[in-house]
Amino acid sequence: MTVPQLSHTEMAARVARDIPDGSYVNLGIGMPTLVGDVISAGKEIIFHSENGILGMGPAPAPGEVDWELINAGKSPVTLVPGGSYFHHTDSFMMMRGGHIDVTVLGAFQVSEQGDLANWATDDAHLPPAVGGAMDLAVGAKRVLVLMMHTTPDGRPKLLPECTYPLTAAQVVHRIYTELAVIDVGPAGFVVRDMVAGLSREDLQRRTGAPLTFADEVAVLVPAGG
Amino acid sequence: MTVPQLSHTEMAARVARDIPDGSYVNLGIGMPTLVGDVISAGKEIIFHSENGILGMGPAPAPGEVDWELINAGKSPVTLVPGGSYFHHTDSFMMMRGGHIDVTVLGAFQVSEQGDLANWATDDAHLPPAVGGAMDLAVGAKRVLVLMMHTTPDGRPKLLPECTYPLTAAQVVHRIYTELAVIDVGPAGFVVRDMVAGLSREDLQRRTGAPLTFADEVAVLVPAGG
Amino acid sequence: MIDKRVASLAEAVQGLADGSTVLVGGFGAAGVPVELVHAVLDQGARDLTIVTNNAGSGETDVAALIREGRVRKIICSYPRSMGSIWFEEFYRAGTIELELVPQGTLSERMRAAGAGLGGFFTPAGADSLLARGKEVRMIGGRRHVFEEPLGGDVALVKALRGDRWGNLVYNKAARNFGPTMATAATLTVVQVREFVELGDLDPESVVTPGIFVDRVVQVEEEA
Amino acid sequence: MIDKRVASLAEAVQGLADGSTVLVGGFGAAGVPVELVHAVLDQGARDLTIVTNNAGSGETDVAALIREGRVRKIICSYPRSMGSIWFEEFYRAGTIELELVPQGTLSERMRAAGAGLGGFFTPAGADSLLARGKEVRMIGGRRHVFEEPLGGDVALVKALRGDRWGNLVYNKAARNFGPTMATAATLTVVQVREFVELGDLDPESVVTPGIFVDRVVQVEEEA
Repeated sequence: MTVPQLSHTEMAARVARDIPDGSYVNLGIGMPTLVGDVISAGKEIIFHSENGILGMGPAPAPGEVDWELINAGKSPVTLVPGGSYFHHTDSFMMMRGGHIDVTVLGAFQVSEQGDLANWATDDAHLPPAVGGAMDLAVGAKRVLVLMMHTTPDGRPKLLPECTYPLTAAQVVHRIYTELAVIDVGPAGFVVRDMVAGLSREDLQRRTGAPLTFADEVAVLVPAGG
Repeated sequence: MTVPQLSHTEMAARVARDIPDGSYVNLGIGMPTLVGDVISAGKEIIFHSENGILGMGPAPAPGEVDWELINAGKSPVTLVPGGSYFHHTDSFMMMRGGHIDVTVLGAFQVSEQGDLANWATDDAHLPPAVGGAMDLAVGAKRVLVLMMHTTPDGRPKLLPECTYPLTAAQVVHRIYTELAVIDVGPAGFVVRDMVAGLSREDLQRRTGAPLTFADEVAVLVPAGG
Repeated sequence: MIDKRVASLAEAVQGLADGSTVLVGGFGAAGVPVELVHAVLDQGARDLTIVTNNAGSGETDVAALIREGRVRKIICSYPRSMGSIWFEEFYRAGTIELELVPQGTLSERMRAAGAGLGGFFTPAGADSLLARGKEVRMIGGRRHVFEEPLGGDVALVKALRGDRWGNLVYNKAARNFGPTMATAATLTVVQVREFVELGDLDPESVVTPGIFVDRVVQVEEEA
Repeated sequence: MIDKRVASLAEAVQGLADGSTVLVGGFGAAGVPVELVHAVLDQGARDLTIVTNNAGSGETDVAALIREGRVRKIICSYPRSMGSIWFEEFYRAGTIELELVPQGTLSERMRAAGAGLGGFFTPAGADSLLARGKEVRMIGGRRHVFEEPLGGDVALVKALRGDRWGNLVYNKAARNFGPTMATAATLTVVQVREFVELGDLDPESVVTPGIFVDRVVQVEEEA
């Protein structure tokens, strides 16, 4: 069954709407990077990159690439006026020390307590790798997760407990998927937005833990729908 | 009885002789500051100041004082070419982290184990004050003490145990006084230099712990003698 | 749009609550945000804990706060500066509390707060009276004392130049505690000699990135 | 007279002993001291422990050291870089040991070594498998894990410009781990693109003061 769903860009735009003007923001590798491209023109957002950049700008024009100015995903970026460079230890002071207002991270699983699993699966074939996720997850003032609602083979990623190794416990504030926007609160998962044409039962079926619904659930309308 | 003795400048010059070319040196407040003035012209020594200066130069000419360029004793200084400024936390990384080759400190007392007491006496009238002495004492590669051999009223400052509160235990390598140069080793105080005209018994009488003497004790000749 | 510049010293210290912990930059006279401290004097907050290297001098800055009975406790490494009178007077009278901290530990404890760390072991002071009542542990054959992070409600910092994002550069040895204190407080307030346009500061040479700064006020000084 | 400049890459890595711990700067390809790592390859030291963020890529730098069987253990946060082959191959064969450390903890542990601290408590990773076997403590209502200092026998760092005292400035995001690694090793070796005269670097903008540097070698690069 095909369900209505947001595109990756629409998902990123929905995240971007929740980022207040003037925020210091760190975007994780992968889909979260898209959020940087869809910030509304009226907002001044300062992007942080773990490798020592504050005021990171968009990708450079072809031919103007400097491989000593890259983001956490190792892609070339630029610096905006007012930006600055610093070393890794100072950069992680910002991340772990509560100075980043918002981080947007990908995830394998999120539990209804806000536990985050986004660094290791149970695949023993790959060597483990962690990067900066653990520092960001414990340190950012607000941790937003941007991910697909289920795994490619349809298993739920929102769960009563994470089965994959934890990145950090009780840190996620809000989850954005192609189907819904879900808060993580004392009472577990609370749906705030849902994609048009999806029933509450459909959404629950794709979710591994019980959902409650906000008094007014906003409707997300995909461009295609 | 008047005993032959070195002047403060001669004491400082004796310390300076022991500082190798190319050393990074931190001079404590008071008499140790004199060492900076008597380094031989052939040596390039880099002076560190706890308040964030490396490559500290001599006092400025009158009229060229910048009160935002001062040393640990709050006196105006200058910066030599190749010098740099940094913040306090980085400055104390240098001190505590073993990056300073030599520190020259004043002291109230030194024990034969190399314990240093240089921050508090038993005078309860004054509020206590510690500054950067504890970080320097534990962190510098070589801790030299420059002080008078006894208190103004003749009590010994070189002791079996310090009676004043410790700055740090087992840190002092060598002591320079107006009467002698004394190493602190596994066997306690070992006299390396003595001022001309002073007998070993005279020196021992002014010292609170047993002295041993190096195979060849060098003679210190005061300008006045 | 981000604009951390405020128009007056009064606005810069607005909202400072009684009982706050205030980090005050400076070493000797260099880097002391004198005008900001005097603005706190005017603002009226009481029962303050002041974290600073020295305890002020003469009748200005932290000494004036002490004189006016506004300081409950001082956390510092060296309260007896040249020309310091008021700290000594209140200390002898038993009306001010003193927590003495080795200078490197003072700076490192503030850094730990700014860096989100839960504390650290240092050899500095581990053999001394200042380790009394604290956890001491042998590490690598040497005594270390456990020191806790030390954050502030407010940091008052003096810098040379700043822009509307709060990026800062300092002047010479007036830098001292400023960059660390800026990271360690909930509200970081900075007085600068000069406002500059965004982009005027070299990105390689910014000392305090604006992320650590909340308010910037210009206080001109004679050169 | 102090002159830390050396004339060749071979001289820069001279004396590196078998079994050494080597800190290697860089994040992705930015700031990796490729020529110094290749000089270690030529120099011949074996049984190395390499501390670095990634595990090299393709056939160059740390990947080449691994390929040649010279690396006993790697301490890093993210060994699986794009284009990394050799680490994976040796890891699957069980012929290289991996100590995985969260990136901020990796950097902070090296800083602790450089700063003469005995270790610290961090919340990063405290809820994770990476805290297994380590001391965990509740601080301020939150789990923290105790992390030990991580120093090196040698640090290999890449900078932009350096002078004969070893003062350094870096280029953009190639700064990354360099300044911290420089503080954390017994012998710090730096490759710079350009030697400059003493006094040419602005004292307000020196990133690594020369006190942390032992040898500097010039490796020119195309712009």
